[in-house]
Amino acid sequence: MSQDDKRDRAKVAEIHRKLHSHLPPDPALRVKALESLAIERGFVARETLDAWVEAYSERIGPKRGARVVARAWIDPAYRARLLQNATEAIADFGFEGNATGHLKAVENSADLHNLVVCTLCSCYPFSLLGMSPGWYKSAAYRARAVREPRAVLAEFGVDLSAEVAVRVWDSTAELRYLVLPQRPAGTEGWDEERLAALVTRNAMIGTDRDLSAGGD
Amino acid sequence: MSQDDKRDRAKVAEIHRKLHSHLPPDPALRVKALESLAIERGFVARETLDAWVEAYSERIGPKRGARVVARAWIDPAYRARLLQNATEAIADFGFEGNATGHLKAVENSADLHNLVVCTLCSCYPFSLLGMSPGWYKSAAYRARAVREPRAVLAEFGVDLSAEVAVRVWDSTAELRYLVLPQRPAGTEGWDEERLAALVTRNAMIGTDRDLSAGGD
Amino acid sequence: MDGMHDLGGKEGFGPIAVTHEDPAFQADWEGRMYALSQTVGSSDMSIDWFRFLAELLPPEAYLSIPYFEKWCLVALTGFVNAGVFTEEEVLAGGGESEIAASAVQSVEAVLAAVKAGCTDFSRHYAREPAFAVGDEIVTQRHGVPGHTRLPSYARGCAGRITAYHGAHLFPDAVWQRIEVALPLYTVSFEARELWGPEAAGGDSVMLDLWEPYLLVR
Amino acid sequence: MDGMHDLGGKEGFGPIAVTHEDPAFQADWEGRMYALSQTVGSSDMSIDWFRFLAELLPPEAYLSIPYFEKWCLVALTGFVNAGVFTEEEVLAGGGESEIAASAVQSVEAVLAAVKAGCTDFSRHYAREPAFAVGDEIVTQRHGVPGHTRLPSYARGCAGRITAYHGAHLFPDAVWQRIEVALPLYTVSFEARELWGPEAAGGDSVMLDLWEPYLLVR
Repeated sequence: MSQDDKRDRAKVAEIHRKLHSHLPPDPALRVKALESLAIERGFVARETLDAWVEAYSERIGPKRGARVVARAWIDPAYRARLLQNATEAIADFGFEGNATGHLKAVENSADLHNLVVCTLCSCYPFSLLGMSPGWYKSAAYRARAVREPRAVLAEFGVDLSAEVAVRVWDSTAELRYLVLPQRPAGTEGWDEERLAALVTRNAMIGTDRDLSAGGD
Repeated sequence: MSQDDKRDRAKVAEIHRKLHSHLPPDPALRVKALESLAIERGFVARETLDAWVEAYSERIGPKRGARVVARAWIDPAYRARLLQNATEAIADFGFEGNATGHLKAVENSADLHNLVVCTLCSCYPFSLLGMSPGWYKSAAYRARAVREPRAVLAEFGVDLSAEVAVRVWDSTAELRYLVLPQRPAGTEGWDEERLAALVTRNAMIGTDRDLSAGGD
Repeated sequence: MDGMHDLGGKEGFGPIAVTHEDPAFQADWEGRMYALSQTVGSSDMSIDWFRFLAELLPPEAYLSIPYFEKWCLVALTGFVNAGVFTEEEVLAGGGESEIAASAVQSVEAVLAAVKAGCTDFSRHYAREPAFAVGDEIVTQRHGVPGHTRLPSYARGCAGRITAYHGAHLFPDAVWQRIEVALPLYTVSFEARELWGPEAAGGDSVMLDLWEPYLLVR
Repeated sequence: MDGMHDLGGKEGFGPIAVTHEDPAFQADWEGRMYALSQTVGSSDMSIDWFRFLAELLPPEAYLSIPYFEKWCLVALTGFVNAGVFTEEEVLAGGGESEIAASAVQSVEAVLAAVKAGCTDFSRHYAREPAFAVGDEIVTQRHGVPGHTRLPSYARGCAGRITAYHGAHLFPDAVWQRIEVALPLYTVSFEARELWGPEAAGGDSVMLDLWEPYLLVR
């Protein structure tokens, strides 16, 4: 390991301990300190931060992924392209971006269920699905999804029979995963927009499975 | 694993979570709740608790272990018995008891240093050494002693040369370990009491090594 | 169980808060708790169930609360689980009225009780142990769901048996109230076998391991 | 590094706080922090150094503080370590005076920046990869002291290569500012190989692993 002092583990750990024990415990105040310093130094304008918050609150989110899934359901050629190179396929919509430079789509079937986690941090395809949910970032999900995926799925209301195999994708490199759920029955002839409304965020992570056409 | 409901992991974890989140955070108040309930039910008298605190504060402690070590330094037959069966040997002093039913003495030499830890809880030979120090029970000691014993020893001021091998005893079963340190130079002819005064608690755990006859 | 208690070899912890001499207890409540642990038990409790109860604490609590506070939660949860106290009684913090007075122990009586607490965990074993001193073994690769005493850092590792201690009560069974005794050995592991080439050659870790944790190498 | 971040397979965590729809940010400060992370960097920072900084948080903090608070501490410590801010400046909480105004991005400009953030981590690789799809491999048994991306639960385990992705930047080197790209594979592990007989037969875990993590089986 490098002995470069700028990459000294012990020194970094000591700064962490000092800041964590001396900063006010409220995370809002901690972030405020960072924001104040960054603005003071001219690293960023406050309005730019506002714009980023607005972009991820209003414009980028799971509705993007849902449109991709709906198109794959409707258009076999698009589905094939998505499964072949998802980064290129989502560029049709302009959805490529942060953390989707190496996107893979993995398809559920009657006897296979896919589930996505990142056990080492909380990697997530931001530009396609928006901000990740709290549970995705929780220690409980990260710890349990790889070891007892069926128990985790049951907590999400997904009860899998023993005939359905579970494939857990622990996305710890720079590849990111989009689960392509099965198209629900009773949606023959629906258009992309109507289908997209059925696709839940959790289905694209794999913690939801049987999407419903509704009306029951 | 047993399905016995009194041994249900999930149920126990839930009680833990409920009590931990609803009890007052101050540990003194938590212990007070237990003490009050125990006394109310007649499980124990308050004066008995006082007597236990007094026994471990005034009568049982590392001075016991120090006497054992001093005798082993003086009396080769005792040293042999201690290394053969330490539980029997400490019974000469009446020091056998809690957590010393299977005591082993392990001896340092010029080229070997012994260090004791319990990585899974914090097992310790109570009746011989008294209450364990805070650091012995810390996550840092438990995590690091087995992996980087030399770095841990250095923090205790013990700098070992590469010629001295370190043997770490991770006492996770019911065997407990007493480190028998080397007798310091310059103590020829000293009696047991005078030698015992040189033996530190940490030397009997292995976080101290070179005992000193003092005077320098 | 691969719980937070299994700390051996985990990295990222800071320096050790070194002390050389300490009072027996850092605070009054610590002394009270230790005294309670030695005097107030239920027939339901074994050392292994006590330890497993500690392992089942919420991981973030296990890592952040003081040692004797863990003992307190273990005792309270153990009593609630055994039906001795209710959750409501515990959360109410106990009543004011001292009802039953039990016999008072003197300090001398306590010293005698400490001595009498010299417990023998060995049991007669009718069969032959599977291994002998000097045997080369390898440890089991996988954990087990319940209480067990093979630390995860020593799983799937090659070692050598250096001592045999007869049969001792087997924690993996005892926590479930099954009294089984199995051969217990001391096993020596080279530090580099456990930690890789960063460890110092010649250093070793010794573990006391029960027969089911070991396989022929 | 065998740090607290390496959570896969650890037991004792409670039920998952299931949600189905959520606002992008649970609190204003989360949004501010995410926005800062995307706009305020130092030349010193890489994704791997960022992750390693998070891994170096005190373990009890890693386990107990919210996700974006970790990002905040990582940013602050990273800047202090790089000499951009001093500890004193950080602890003083920043001044009041807004000195330098930088250019303001509109929401449309942000959307363009998000798109431009589509980073390619692959690099040309002049050599042949050591493994091919279908190869049976076994992972390294030991961890390494620095930042690395082989989770501990998958160490010393047998798997099969299911995909090859060309050479990707190697995190074990990049955190040290050494830009090396090495072959990256997807490896399939049977759940029972990772967890033992308690796991469901037929289930599997897929991991994207760099060549140095793998050995011929």
